[in-house]
Amino acid sequence: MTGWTTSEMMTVAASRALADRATCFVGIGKPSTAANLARATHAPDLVLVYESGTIGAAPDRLPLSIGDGVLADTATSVVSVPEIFNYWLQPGRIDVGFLGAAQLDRFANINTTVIGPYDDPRVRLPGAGGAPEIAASCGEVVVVVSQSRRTFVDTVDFVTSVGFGRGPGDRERYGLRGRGPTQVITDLGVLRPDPETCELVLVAVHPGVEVQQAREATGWDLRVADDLVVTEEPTTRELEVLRAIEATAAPA
Amino acid sequence: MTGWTTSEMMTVAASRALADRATCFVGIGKPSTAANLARATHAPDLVLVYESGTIGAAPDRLPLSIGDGVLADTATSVVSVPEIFNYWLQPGRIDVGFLGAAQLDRFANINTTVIGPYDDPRVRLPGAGGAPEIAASCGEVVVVVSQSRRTFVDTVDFVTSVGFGRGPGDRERYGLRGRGPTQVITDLGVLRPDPETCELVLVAVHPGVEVQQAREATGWDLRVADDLVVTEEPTTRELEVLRAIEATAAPA
Amino acid sequence: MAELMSLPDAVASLVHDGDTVAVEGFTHLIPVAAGQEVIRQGRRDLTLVRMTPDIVYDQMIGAGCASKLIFSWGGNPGVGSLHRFRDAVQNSWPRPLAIEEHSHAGLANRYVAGASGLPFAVMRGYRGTDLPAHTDTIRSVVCPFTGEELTAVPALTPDVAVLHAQQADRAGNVQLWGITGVQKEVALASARVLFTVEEVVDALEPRPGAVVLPSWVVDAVAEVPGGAHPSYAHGYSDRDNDYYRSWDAISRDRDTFTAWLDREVLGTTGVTP
Amino acid sequence: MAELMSLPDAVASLVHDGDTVAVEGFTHLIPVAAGQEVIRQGRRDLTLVRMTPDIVYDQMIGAGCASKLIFSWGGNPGVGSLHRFRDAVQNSWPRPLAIEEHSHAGLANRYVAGASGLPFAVMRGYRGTDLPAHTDTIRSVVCPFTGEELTAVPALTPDVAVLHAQQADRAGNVQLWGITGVQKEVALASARVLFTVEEVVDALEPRPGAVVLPSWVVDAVAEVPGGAHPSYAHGYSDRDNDYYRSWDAISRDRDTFTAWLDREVLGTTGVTP
Repeated sequence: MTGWTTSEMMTVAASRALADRATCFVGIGKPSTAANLARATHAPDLVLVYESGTIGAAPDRLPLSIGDGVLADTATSVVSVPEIFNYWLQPGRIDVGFLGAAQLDRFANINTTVIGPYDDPRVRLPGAGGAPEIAASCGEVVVVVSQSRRTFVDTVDFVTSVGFGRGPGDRERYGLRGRGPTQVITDLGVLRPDPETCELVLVAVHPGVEVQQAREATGWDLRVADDLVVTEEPTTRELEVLRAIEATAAPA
Repeated sequence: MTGWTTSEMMTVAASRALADRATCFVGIGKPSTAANLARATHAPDLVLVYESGTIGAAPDRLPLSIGDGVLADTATSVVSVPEIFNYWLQPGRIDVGFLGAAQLDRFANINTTVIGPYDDPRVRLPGAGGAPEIAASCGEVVVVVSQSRRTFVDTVDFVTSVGFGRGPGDRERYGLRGRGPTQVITDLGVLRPDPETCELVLVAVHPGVEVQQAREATGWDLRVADDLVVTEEPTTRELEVLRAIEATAAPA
Repeated sequence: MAELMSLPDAVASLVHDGDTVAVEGFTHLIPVAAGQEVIRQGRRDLTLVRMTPDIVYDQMIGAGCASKLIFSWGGNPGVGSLHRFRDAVQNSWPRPLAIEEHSHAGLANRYVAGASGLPFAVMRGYRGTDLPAHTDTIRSVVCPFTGEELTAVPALTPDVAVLHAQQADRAGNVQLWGITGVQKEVALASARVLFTVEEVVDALEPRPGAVVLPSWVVDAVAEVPGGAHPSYAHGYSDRDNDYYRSWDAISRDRDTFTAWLDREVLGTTGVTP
Repeated sequence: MAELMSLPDAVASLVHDGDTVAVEGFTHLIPVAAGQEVIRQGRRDLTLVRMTPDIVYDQMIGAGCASKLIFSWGGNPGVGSLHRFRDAVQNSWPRPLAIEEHSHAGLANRYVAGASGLPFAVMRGYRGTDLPAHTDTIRSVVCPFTGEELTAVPALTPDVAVLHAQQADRAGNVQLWGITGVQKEVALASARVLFTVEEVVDALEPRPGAVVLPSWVVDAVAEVPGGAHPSYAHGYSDRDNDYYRSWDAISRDRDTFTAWLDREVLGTTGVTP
């Protein structure tokens, strides 16, 4: 099917990263849209966990905030914020964490804190939120972020959430028990960490995207997998469901 | 009024130790009877907290266990057992802790663990339960126990819950933030710690009790206050209410 | 995802010789039927963990299932002693029973640490008592900010939690209410989780004060109406205080206990007709 | 025991210049009306604590109430930046704002330690990030049993908690439900507790998922219907997402913000006729 946007392609690709029956710690925005798309298509028993304390939320419309009332109304269980972090995230019960990024580096470290020096920031960003512990404790992390030289930098200005630190062995050294980022899904394609070096490698481009575009949108010398594939384009059903979901979030 | 038992006198005296509006951490048995008597007489706004997690329970009959359903049905709030200890008892929010004892010594240390050596006990008792932290963290502790040489010993075989340790300064040394035992109420009278030495001193005898009886029922050389008083005997109302309360606990 | 199965199948698949087993329930919702099924299946060398060893552990200890007990209060609530527990500790009958003794606050915090994926918990407790001298799972830790010395207890992570609740739905989500005790912490601290429930329902209706554990943190659910007797299930049954009183006589003597065990546990299937 | 009083009286009696104030509510039940009353009363040099500084703190910071902010995520949820917060951090307007930055897990655990009467909390977090280099309230602690190194954060014990709930009864017992966030921990960690509520009722009817705080841990209750707007009160109002969007334009520019402040806050009594 044709007639889809790169943003839609990114969301669809992200939703495909979620297996059925998995438990997923969901941030608001694209991750939430992708998770709800997955639940409405190939993963009906996907368990959505939001940091507001809602476990097994099954919203019938797209939540507009992490603490949207629809999450509490439809959840299997609603717990306090300390409990969601201490009893549910910290022990490694959650399979997949979905994160965004303002800056991302070649080792998939994430910055959502500041652009420029911390004490004299060029841009002050919102900060950590739940991300550092999601990145540390989920079984794996999927990063969803638009690709550009501004975002994909050689070294992040501030490590808010650890991907692979400075390379192999760092996660173990820090005692981080999750496997870390396994996929970075962008509007251009998909990157995965090299099992040897932990450096992000382009493993897929979305239909119509040239490798050169991805290289130009990356602030380091981007490696490309020998077996680079082209992402399967969104199916009619995926697009219909996605658009229906997004319509529910339209401004009142 | 006449015609009351020493056990009733003890319970009435214990109930009088509870001020209205106080918060009271209640154990089952005599403490619970006394606390409910206080609530039914001079302290209608006494807040009863049970270690089962019930805060502000207002049972209409005597609970038969620490986890009696009537406590949950009538409580302002029911919380988990970890929460009752960590959020409610530990910070020192509870004014009065009510404790019993199998052995009690001159410094009001309590043993509910073993009689004889720990590794080869003559009698294995139930153990600590909530007592060590009640004794440590409540604003003050009231001990309710029948007085005999078997129970009132010079030194307890095992310190399950700290009264004043080996004397002045020990509570501070151990970082115990409550004031410790302020009264020991028995079937013979009332003992209070000497402000200087922390040793228990007989300050009151119940009507009809001779000081000599109290001395004979004590395993150390019991000091008697110069201004020893005689406990005011139970009023008709106290006895009527107490008997009505105890009737509700009669075996089915 | 929790599987709905019979109690014998659930115990057979989740409880093994040598396991550390937490049969919990704070006065309320004590899984006595499940404990008796463990006896019936002849499990041995169990390390039993429970804040308030109560009739259920008196029975399991007397039946010889346990080699160690981790606990904080071992009595027959409102009645007196647990005679089988005392006989095991004082006379090693039917076999020696090692004990590891804590306070309620300490044991509750050990479950909290286990549920939280932490190796230990910090608390104010035990200081000045004789417990640390006899229990090596009580140590101290210094606050890195104030320098204050506090008490540390290690996480408890049982091999299997055995718990009772009022309801489960057909997907295996479990709901319990009333006095909820340490049930959530024990379930989340344990490697495997077995729930007996009063009733399996089509849908769990939300209740004030309820704890709901999602199916994906539970392994097995067995429908056992009355499975908490002589303790109770809030909204389903009352505590059988006469039974607790009568247990004193049954358990006081080894022969009467053994006769009771043969007649009431080993001689039955546990499945009420 | 909580006293029922007007919002101006409650703020005047409980919130003082220089206080550490936690105005909490995780997306839900944010006490915006109370925050605006603090602005109206001209409080200064406050250390503001909040996991998610949101419009309420953008307003208080822009109005010059704060000299320090302790937080874990400072944005306009679903919209973008908090412009007054950014202007204060980047340009010290209207005055310099010191910041102490944590993660959600870290700040939540700091409240837990405060509520528990402990000087610190233990957690897994921050390791490998740049946060410890800039936040000196993040340290490490070693497990006395395993030797494992973990993260420690100090207790947060605000001078006053400012919170919103759906209901209080006339005795001052407070009930909130829906997403309960860190409300209980903040109330129990703070020296003084101010609640605004949607409604004062004769009796609190038990609700699924509700948190009930007894009157004796609350100082003041003020009935302020709609007091959480533009956030929401589950069962009473919906989140005003348009307001959050419109805040972006109002707050982006100092003059439009100042005009808004004069017109909507300083120029009103806050008491809706």
